Amino acid sequence: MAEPGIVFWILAVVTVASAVMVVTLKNIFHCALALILCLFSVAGIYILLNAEFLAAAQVLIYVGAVAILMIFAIMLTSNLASKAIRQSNEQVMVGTVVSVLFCGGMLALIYLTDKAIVSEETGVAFWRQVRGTLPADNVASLGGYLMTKFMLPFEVVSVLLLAAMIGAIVLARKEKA
Amino acid sequence: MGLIKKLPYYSEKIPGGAIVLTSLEATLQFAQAKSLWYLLFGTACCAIELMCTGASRYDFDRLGMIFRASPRQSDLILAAGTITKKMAPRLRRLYDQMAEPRYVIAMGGCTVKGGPFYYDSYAVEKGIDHIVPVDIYIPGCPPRPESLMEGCLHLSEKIRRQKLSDWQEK
Amino acid sequence: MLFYLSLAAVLFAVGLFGVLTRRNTIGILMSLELMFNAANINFVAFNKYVWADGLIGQMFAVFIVVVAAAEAVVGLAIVLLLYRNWQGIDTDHVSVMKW
Amino acid sequence: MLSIVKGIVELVRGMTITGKHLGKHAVTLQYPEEKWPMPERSRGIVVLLSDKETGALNCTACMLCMRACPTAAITIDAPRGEDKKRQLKVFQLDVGICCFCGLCEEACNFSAIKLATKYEFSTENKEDLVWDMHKLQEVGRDVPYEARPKKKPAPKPESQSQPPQTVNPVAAPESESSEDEKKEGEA
Amino acid sequence: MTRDQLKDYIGSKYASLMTPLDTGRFDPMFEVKADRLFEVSRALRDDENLKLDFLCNMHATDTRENFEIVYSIASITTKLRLDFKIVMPYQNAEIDSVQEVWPAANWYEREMWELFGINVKNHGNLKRFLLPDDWNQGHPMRKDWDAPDFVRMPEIQ
Amino acid sequence: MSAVRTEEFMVNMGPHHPSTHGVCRLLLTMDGEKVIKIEPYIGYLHRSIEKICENRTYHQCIPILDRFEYVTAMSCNYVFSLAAEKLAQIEVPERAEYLRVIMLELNRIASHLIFFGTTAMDLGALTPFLYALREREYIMDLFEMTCGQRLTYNYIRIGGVSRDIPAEFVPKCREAIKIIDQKVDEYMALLNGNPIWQKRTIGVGYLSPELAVAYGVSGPILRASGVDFDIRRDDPYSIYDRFDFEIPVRPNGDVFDRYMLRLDEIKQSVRIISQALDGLPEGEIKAKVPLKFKPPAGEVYSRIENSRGEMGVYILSDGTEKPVRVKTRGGSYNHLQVLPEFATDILIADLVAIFASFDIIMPEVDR
Amino acid sequence: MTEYLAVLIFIFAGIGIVLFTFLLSRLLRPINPYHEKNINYECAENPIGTSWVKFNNRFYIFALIFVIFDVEVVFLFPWAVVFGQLGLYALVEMVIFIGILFFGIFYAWRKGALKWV
Amino acid sequence: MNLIPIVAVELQPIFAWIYRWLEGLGLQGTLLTVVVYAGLGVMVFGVLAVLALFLVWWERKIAGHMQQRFGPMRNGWHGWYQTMMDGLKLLQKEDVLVDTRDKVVFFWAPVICFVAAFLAYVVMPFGDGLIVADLNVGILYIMAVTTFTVISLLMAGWGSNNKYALLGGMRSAAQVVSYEVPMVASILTVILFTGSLSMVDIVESQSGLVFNWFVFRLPFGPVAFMIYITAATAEANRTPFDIPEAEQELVAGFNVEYSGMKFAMFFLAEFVNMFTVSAIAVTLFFGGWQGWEFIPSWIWFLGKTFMVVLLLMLFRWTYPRLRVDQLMEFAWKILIPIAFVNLIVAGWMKYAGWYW
Ligand code: SF4
Ligand code: SF4
Ligand code: SF4
Repeated sequence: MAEPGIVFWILAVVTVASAVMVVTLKNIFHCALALILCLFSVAGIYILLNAEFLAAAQVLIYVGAVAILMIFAIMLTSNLASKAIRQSNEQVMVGTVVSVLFCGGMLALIYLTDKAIVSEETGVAFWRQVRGTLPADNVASLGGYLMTKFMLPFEVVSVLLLAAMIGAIVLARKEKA
Repeated sequence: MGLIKKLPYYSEKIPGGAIVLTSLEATLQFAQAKSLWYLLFGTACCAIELMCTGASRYDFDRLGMIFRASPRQSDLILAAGTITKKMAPRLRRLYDQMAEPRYVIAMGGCTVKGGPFYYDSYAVEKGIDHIVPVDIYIPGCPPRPESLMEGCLHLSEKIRRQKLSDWQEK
Repeated sequence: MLFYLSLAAVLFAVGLFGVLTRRNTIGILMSLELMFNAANINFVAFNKYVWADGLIGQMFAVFIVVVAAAEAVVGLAIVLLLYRNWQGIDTDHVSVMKW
Repeated sequence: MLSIVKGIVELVRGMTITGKHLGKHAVTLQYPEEKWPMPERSRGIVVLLSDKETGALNCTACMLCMRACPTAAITIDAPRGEDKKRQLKVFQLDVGICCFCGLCEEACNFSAIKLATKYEFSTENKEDLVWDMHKLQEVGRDVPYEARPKKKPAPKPESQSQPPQTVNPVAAPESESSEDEKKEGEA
Repeated sequence: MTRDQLKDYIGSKYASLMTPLDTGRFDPMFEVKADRLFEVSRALRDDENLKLDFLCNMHATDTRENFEIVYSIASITTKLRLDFKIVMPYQNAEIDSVQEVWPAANWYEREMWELFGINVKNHGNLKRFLLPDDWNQGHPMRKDWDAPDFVRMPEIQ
Repeated sequence: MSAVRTEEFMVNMGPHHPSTHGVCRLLLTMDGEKVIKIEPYIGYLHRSIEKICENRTYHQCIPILDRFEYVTAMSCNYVFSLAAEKLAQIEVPERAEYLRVIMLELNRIASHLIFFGTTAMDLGALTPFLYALREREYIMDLFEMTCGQRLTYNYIRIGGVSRDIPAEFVPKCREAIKIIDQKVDEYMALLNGNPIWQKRTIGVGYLSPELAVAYGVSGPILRASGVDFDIRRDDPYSIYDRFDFEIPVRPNGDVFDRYMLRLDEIKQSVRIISQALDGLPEGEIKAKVPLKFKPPAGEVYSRIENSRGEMGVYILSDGTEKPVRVKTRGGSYNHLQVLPEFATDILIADLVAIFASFDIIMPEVDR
Repeated sequence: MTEYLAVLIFIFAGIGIVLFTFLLSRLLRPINPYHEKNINYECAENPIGTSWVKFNNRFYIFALIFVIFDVEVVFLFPWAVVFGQLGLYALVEMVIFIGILFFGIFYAWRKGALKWV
Repeated sequence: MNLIPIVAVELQPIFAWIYRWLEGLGLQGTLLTVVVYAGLGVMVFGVLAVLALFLVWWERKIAGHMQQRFGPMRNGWHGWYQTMMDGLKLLQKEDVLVDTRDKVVFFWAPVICFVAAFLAYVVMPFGDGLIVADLNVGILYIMAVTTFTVISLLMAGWGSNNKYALLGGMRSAAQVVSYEVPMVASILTVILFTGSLSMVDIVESQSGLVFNWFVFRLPFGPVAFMIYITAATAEANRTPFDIPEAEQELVAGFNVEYSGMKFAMFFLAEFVNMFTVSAIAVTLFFGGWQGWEFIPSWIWFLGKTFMVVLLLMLFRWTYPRLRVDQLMEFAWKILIPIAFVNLIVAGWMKYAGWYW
């Protein structure tokens, strides 16, 4: 497996940097924009991972829909203009510790696993063996999956979406005042 | 950083710089002169003539003039109509808010000198040159659409005549 | 592959940090989205580098995106509800959500 | 459904109307090259008329126009000379104040002031819009005019409440020679 | 009702409230006492035969001796029209608001207050609106008003 | 969602705003897209015309009053002349009356055309605006031919009109009104059936007749609310009683009715003009009015039906050359007053439509 | 994958070009800011308050529904692509899918959520 | 990797030469790709700039003639360089920066707006082989990247700290959330028949005579096209859906505070977007660059696109503007149901084989 190219590094840096911005910036509108950037570069990463359709869907759904919705919601927040507003709560320390620990743990886990679990036959890590080849046409094969193997989840998703929609409408509906 | 301000200085140092400078100057001013987007600022009777000038028979667009509603994007205030003392600060504000280079045409007697309201009026500003620097005065009450167009062409010429530093300082 | 996984881990951690520290409900939701994305990266990376025989991983990712979107919809509807009841959407208002 | 179809039909109809105009020729005249003909009554700029032969001003400094002007745009200074006749010294018109109402033209009994069919007088200086006698004369040099008919419309006779004035207009057309101006030294 | 009939009608019915004037040139003109204004307005509007429900115009005049406030009213249904005026002293001029009768009076009264300095009782919204916000030169429509930058038309001898 | 009340914010609409037709300032209190309060601020065009008129002779007042309502300057000329004639009891010659009616109606058409154009433009349709102005030019030509100016005519004078019409006026006028009559049909075809136009106008901005009368709303707006009142018929002036024309009345009082009513009025005006052209007598065009016109002491309020409702002038004369007081009354003054009544959770786009349908013109308000 | 490189490069190229024009204009334009110029434009009046207020967004509910539909649309793409190969089966499946979601929209309609309030 | 096929047949020799020249410079591999794409990017920008300038001019001419006037006349023949002058002038206009703006957001909004418009041209098939990169998710990609436009408008509205701008930005977002769904639904009817998202595939499946264009070939093709063009008008913010910059309501909407070059970018992006949606319409419904062979394919493409643009212009200069709530209701209550019914019907027809 080739080393990830420069493109990966660009995307990774952008992703992480914007993610950090999402969680730290004071102005929540900026956070939303950073989130958009982050999700966009994640979409780039998907492309590197041969998931073009997923990338496009990611941009379409997140940037085109969820982010707009978030911005709409942000408009409801108070005092956006004032810089002094505290956007984080008292748990900054706890949060930092927890997430740093978590991050370290995960990274350690990944690298340790890489070292530890070595397949007998090839002598490389288990997950360094690629089984099969990715289908050439990303979209079509996803469609195939959806219509056959994943038919049930597919229909369930529609019910889920319906539930979400109805739930949202019920929640957001005009109150009987 | 406003390189253009220093251009005359630099151009002296380079051989042939003067030619480059003049042709650059000419091009830029030509562009300015040919594309005057005016701010829709009509207050009174003259505004109706302004509308007529924009309309089919006279057609401002022919001269490359289109109206913008926002002062940020316009180059020219066509002050059409009476400017009262109450309106004067607003005119000034609009002028201030325009991006430079910016020009002002005073259309009609009212903006030139108060027009028919020069005497006996307690409310009319007697000439908008007290408020904003005016480039062209067009007499008339209201000026005919042709006069207005003539004024605009006059302004075009004036722009083309000026030196770089003129509009940089303005 | 490792890089992708590490990236996902970092992203997840950042999201976790956000969830823990954000005062604003929308901020929490945004951080959640980050975490979802981290998970997605994992799925897709595994799909490519470990089990490339088919697109099961990507399929999962697609479903996760969908669920995340549904979550965002409901979450933001709740935000609206919160707003209506408290005229603000900071978690401070929502004492029940404090732990 | 029907309403949608109807709506679409209406939308298309609107578009055909505007679309049809695309083919029509423009009503525009291209100003600096072509000009709309001005009706001869058109009230453009105010000018002073001068005699066609001698080139002298027709004005007799009777100040009627000044009195009639609703905006006091006209300033006339015509001190009486030693022979009790008014000598036109200053005839100044503030174009920035004038409202182009035409009252001065109507008031003048001597075909001396007129609103000509000229309109291109934009300037860069406000001061240029205060026109003195010479400028007014210059601009009015080629303005065609008819000398006042001997019988004038009704309101004139009352104008100065002075009987001799009704006689004057008769004299006006004859005031071709510059000296004749002196005759009109009234009021 | 013709104009003369209207004059007679009002003369007979509201003789105590309104005195006919002969300065009015066309439509009947009456004078009303300032303290009866509200009463008169209401009566004129509610009178079955008059129904003067439309306030055409209302303004103050400075005649140098006193203020005259003229109400021009008309009726949509009976098509009648008449004017009445109130004469009041120059100092401390004050009238009732007739907004309750004719809501249209609102701005007319405001204008009167602003340009003439006539106080309007019960108006509720006497705010500057025609003159510049920072105007401090008094009431310009008064005849004796003057200001430094006020240029009078030159008198021509 | 209406339970969600968010922060209200104030937006200045005007004095420099494309749809306030000049210099009206509306201070809007908005909640999201909705307007919940409208406060008109006026005076940006207050030119003290009344004060100026007090220092002018009667004849000189007319050019000044041209600027009182420049879109229908003929009406201003006329209403003042009418008042002065009433004061001095001057008989106006027959021909002059006919010419006046022709001019007034032409001017009414011109004004309604501007209304049509600006309304269409405010609702987003740009081309009708230019079409309307194109047709208006025919009328401007007629005016310029007759009195020399396109906008500030100074044509109708005390006792008559200033000049007789030129010879080619009558045929040209006939041609113009014919064209306009056709074009009005075209406008209707262009907009009336258009579903977008209907959506934007029908049912928007209902003004009840009671409210309208109470606020002194007059003219087309009043008639669009179903009140059948027109000064031309109900308080006749000039020679309107000689012509056969209808007063269009519409019942719904919404933007669409106000718009349609004006188009109908154009058609009626065309009728009046063609009758007037047919009956145009020969004769004098001006009664004998001295240059030093001194009406006897007295006072008069004259009113006419302008394209924007009742236009009135009150003159108080003390017998001298100059009036003691000239008070002008324009329809828009009252129309603008009634505007805050509309702030019942309308959208800003509706506000623009309502404002446009009122055809408010600021000099009439500010003077 | 290299085609996708084009996207990345276009992003940078686009940003680069825009920044370049900004730079060019910066060289050519006058710079003269002062306080009055930098006041927000609000029809020549002083703006009243900031515009960063709690903005009552009546589009909110539309946006909520839109997210759902956007997701649905994303599912429709693969479906449309493979439709030719799968035939009726896929059609029925999709009709059910769309039908279920349309139930949602009709619900919203009925509840008046699609009405502007 | 082979970059040569990406260029037009007509221009192939030139490109091959440049390619070889670059190779001769010692560029290879990824670097070569980068350089080539960057070059293409600049080229596309040039084309777009010219197109936008032309479109602005054309719009002004069309509007003018529609209103029985001329439009620009005085700069060159029928004012052909008028818009260039406008551009040059905007270049030297001062950039007014409002004090209370949100600095970052204010600056990046025009950039993103333009880049979003620009990105769509990665997959735009200008002609036979005249495409930068034929992505396999082609049309979906366009849908995805153009969503950034609305983000940028929101940013502009927010960043200006101006109420009109904010309202404008909000409105544009609202518009997009409503019109994206019907737009995609109508696009899907085409996808059903091509079985591919790639733009080139879509065009190529319409080869042949005029009747192979999807607008005729599809069952209810005109309906799909009508839905598309309605939604596209909304996406491109043109009348009757131009509420984000509704002049008479919001002065200039989201770009009210922008001046100089930043405004120019919005302006440019607006026209580029208009061209984009028209080009997509042509690609999807009118056979893209297909046409008789003796005319170069890109001329076909441009010609057809200009026809669609003309349609949009006719819309703009004829219709009044919808109110914002009506706009939403129209989308949700009329357009979306019709679009989906159309889609299902199209699916049925495809299955039943009722098409040619
Ligand atoms: S100059 Fe004359 S026409 Fe123009 S605004 Fe003043 S008064 Fe009206
Ligand atoms: S009225 Fe005629 S003659 Fe008398 S001063 Fe005036 S211009 Fe001269
Ligand atoms: S045209 Fe009228 S305003 Fe002008 S100078 Fe003559 S009388 Fe005076």
